[in-house]
Amino acid sequence: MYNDKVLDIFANPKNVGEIKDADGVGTVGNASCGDIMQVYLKIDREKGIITDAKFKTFGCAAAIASSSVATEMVKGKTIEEALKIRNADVVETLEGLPPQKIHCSVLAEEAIAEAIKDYQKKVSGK
Amino acid sequence: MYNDKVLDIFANPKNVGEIKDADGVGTVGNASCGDIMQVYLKIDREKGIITDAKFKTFGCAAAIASSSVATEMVKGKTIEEALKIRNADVVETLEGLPPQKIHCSVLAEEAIAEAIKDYQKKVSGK
Amino acid sequence: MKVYLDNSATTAVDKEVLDAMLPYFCEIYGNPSSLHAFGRNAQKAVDEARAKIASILGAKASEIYFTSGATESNNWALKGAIRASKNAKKHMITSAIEHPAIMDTCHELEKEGVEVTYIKVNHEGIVNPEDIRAAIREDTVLISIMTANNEMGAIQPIAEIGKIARDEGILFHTDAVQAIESQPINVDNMNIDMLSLSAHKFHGPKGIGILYIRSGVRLDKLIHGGHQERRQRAGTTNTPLIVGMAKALEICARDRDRNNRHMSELRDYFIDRVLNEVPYSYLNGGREKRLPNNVNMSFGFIEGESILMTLDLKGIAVSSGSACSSGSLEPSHVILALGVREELAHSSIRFSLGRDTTKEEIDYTIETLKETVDRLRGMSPLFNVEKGTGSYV
Amino acid sequence: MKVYLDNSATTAVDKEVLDAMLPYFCEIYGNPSSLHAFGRNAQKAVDEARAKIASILGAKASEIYFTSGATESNNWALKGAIRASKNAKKHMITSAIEHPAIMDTCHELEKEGVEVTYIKVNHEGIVNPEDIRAAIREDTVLISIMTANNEMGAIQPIAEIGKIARDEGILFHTDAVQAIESQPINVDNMNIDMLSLSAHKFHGPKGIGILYIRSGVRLDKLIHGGHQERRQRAGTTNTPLIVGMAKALEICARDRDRNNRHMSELRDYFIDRVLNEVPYSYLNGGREKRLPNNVNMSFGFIEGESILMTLDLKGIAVSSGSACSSGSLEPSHVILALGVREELAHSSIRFSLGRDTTKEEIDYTIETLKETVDRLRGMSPLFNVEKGTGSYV
Ligand SMILES: Cc1ncc(COP(=O)(O)O)c(C=O)c1O
Ligand SMILES: Cc1ncc(COP(=O)(O)O)c(C=O)c1O
Repeated sequence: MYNDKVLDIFANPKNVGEIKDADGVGTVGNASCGDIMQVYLKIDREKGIITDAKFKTFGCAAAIASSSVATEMVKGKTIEEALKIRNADVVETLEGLPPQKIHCSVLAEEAIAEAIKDYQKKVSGK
Repeated sequence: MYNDKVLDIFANPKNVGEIKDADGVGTVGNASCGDIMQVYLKIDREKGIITDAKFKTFGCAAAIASSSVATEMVKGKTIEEALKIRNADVVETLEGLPPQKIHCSVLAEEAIAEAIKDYQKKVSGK
Repeated sequence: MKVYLDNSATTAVDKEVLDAMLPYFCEIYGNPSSLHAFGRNAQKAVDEARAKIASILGAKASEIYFTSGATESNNWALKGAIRASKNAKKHMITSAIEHPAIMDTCHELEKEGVEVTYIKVNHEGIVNPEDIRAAIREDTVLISIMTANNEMGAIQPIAEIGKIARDEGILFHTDAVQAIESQPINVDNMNIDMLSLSAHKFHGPKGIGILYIRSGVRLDKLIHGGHQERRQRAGTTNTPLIVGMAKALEICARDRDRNNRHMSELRDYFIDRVLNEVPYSYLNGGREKRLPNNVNMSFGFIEGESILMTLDLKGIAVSSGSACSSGSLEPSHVILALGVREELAHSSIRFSLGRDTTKEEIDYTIETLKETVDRLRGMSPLFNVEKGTGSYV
Repeated sequence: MKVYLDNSATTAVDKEVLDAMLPYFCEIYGNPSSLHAFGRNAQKAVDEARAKIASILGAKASEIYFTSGATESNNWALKGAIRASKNAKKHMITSAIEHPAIMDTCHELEKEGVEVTYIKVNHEGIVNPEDIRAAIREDTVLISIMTANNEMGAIQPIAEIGKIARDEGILFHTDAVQAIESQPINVDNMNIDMLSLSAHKFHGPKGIGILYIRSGVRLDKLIHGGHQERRQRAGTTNTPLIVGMAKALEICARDRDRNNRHMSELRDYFIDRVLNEVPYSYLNGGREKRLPNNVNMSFGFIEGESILMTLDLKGIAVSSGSACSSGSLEPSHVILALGVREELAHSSIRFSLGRDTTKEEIDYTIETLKETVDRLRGMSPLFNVEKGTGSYV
């Protein structure tokens, strides 16, 4: 079902963990559906650049691989650039996902967006 | 489908042929149904005993084997005894026939009966 | 001498095919639906097999569905297409010479209220495409015509029929079981929407077949359950047999031309000699548009099964269109459909050659056949041995 | 190390079984329906296989029908019995934990207007026969309850259910696919009217199964065509696979006691160690009335498919009841039916042992499982590694 790239990233995911003093945290999904994705972002407020990203994920191999890819993608990007990342980009980096797993890449897109929203809320003083 | 006994008798049938001056001839079945059985009997009029029997058959292996067995059975029998031969006796001697082939043994019983009827008609003057 | 001339009934598995299958019984035995490596390795073999089969038929891999054989494929195609149709009244068209897997399925559909038109064939066993065009009605859902007949080898004008079906927007299914070994098939060029195959008819294993379903065609399922075969046919995926079938099809496509030349030469030699040397012998079906491996002849005044059984005593395996062989009352509906009279239909024998059949085997068969015919005519009440003539009373 | 703990998905073909099949691919390849010696030799093998299978199940040979596998058998049993019934309204009873081959077929029958009652199970996964008795109605045609469950191995009180069905004059079918390897079955003693098996679940080949049909029980056909299987199931008879299935069943019956002792010992050792050594681990299903080869456990705060895939990285093959493994949205209906909460159903893993599984393999699996659980909890937003505790928010 999974291609070798997905299996490989699942076996060696990057950016696993939390950022204690994260500037933005986004959590999507829920346990009863079998997927929770939590993304932590460290953002340079001056430049609006994402300097670090980590994740914690409860979910399948595709969810974990998508989390790894998405957090890897956003690093070094501006917020605007990061918001332009689509799930299709995640799928492309993974060299494809089985149809029923596409939703995992969507979760990754959403988790990033949620984390940025969280950051923006904080910045705008809430 | 056929047991070895049937195959063996089909391979080496007894009493194949005609009796030119037969005392009784019986023909049953028809070509469009795939079976014709013709039985020739030679009968000792004094003793009412069947002294010879032959057959010609257009039909399947079961029809030919049944013809062989039935003609063999009637030899040396009185007419009364011959009329008591049932298709089940033929099947028994053949050590069984497939269900859809039972009708071949019935044809043999009928051919014998027809040949005897033919004889009796002749004897009764007609 | 053992001579197997019943290749239309089934064929021996090719050694190469067996070798291809072997690793998948005891080594790469995982369930292809499983996510782990044991499963993935099996799935890979299945994917490759599917792709190979698809490319040989000019189809997409996603259009190939594995079944337990052509009987199931035919059932699925017909019942699936008819039951999926939303028509209030449903009509389908088939031929008078289809295999029981089509015929019996049609009879079942008739019980469910479907109307079925059975197109007649000419004396060579060929369907006229214009007859099909003429039979099309408002409510016609499906046309199913076999690519070539299993009893007398008549090759049907499938491409023309496919064209008519496409023009009229009607689904077209073909049972290509007997054709595939010798006839190249391209589902696109021939406008085929569904196509049935059984591996054991082309030196693959028994118990595996395919139904090709053109993408976009919706069929009701025949077998419900798990999510195999894109959720259309449930049941654990049969890795070894699928691999074997793909290998068999590959070999058959690869060697087709050579095998066809070889078999048609033997076939023609066989027919010519028998017609010449055996009195009251008749070829059933035409000589043109005939499968290269099919010889079907009737022998007057003797019955087919007893010919078959006598040849069998000499090691020769053939089949017969006699009622006596099938356990039914009527002789072969296919031979009758040619206009052959019942008596001669009862006397028909099919010799189906294989790619490994030799001239020596054919010569032995002809000699044995002549003895056999003589032996049985000697027993027949319809034949006068002295005069050498016969008559049906 | 390679450890195959997915024997409930499929098993490796036994070497003895493969050897038994081999002659029937390339040598004794005739079609068993053919009258000639090539056919008769094949038919003889099929007859012997049928008789052997029948005697192991306490059935008559004429009650054994060969199919392409249990999925087809289940479809045939349910659709065949329901469609053959003359009742104006039709009702059937099954359990909430059946295999998709039953479940999906029931859903199809519901579309056709049949009412289906799905009997719940207790937290150990067992159907209460009294619940079945209570569900019986005037128009109940059929009861179908699996002999043992494929996911968590619960063994059902089949003999009691059979008795109830017999007393009420209702047909009783059981899917014995998972049970047959370890549970001796006698169709008479257990009042079974129909029973489904798939050979590949007991070290036989894929693509062959049986439906036992008690003589006198009338089913509509599922697959129409030729006259094979006493005219009830069309399609060329699959000699090699039938021979293989009979051999596999013979071996399984012969070695059953020894294998059961071996597997249940390993199973208990496995469960005990994991419950002790892995925090937040839970056994799904009861410990009594459990197949000797089944271990099904949930591991809190991590998802099943990722456990499966991590074990796979270490060469261990298992399956999971997570939605993520099946491509559906809901986790296993079987694990949910035990009353397990959805989060934990998503975390369930089935380890299905085989008769050749070793203690060494189990030890390796336990150690690897512990690492795996730690790794995934380290990634889980629901688990606090420092504290070693988790919670579902
Ligand atoms: C033309 C044709 N269609 C269908 C079938 C059925 O194939 P199977 O018995 O492999 O299902 C056969 C062979 O028996 C056949 O010759
Ligand atoms: C309980 C049960 N029933 C039916 C089946 C279906 O068997 P098959 O896929 O061989 O048709 C399976 C296995 O998948 C099973 O575990």
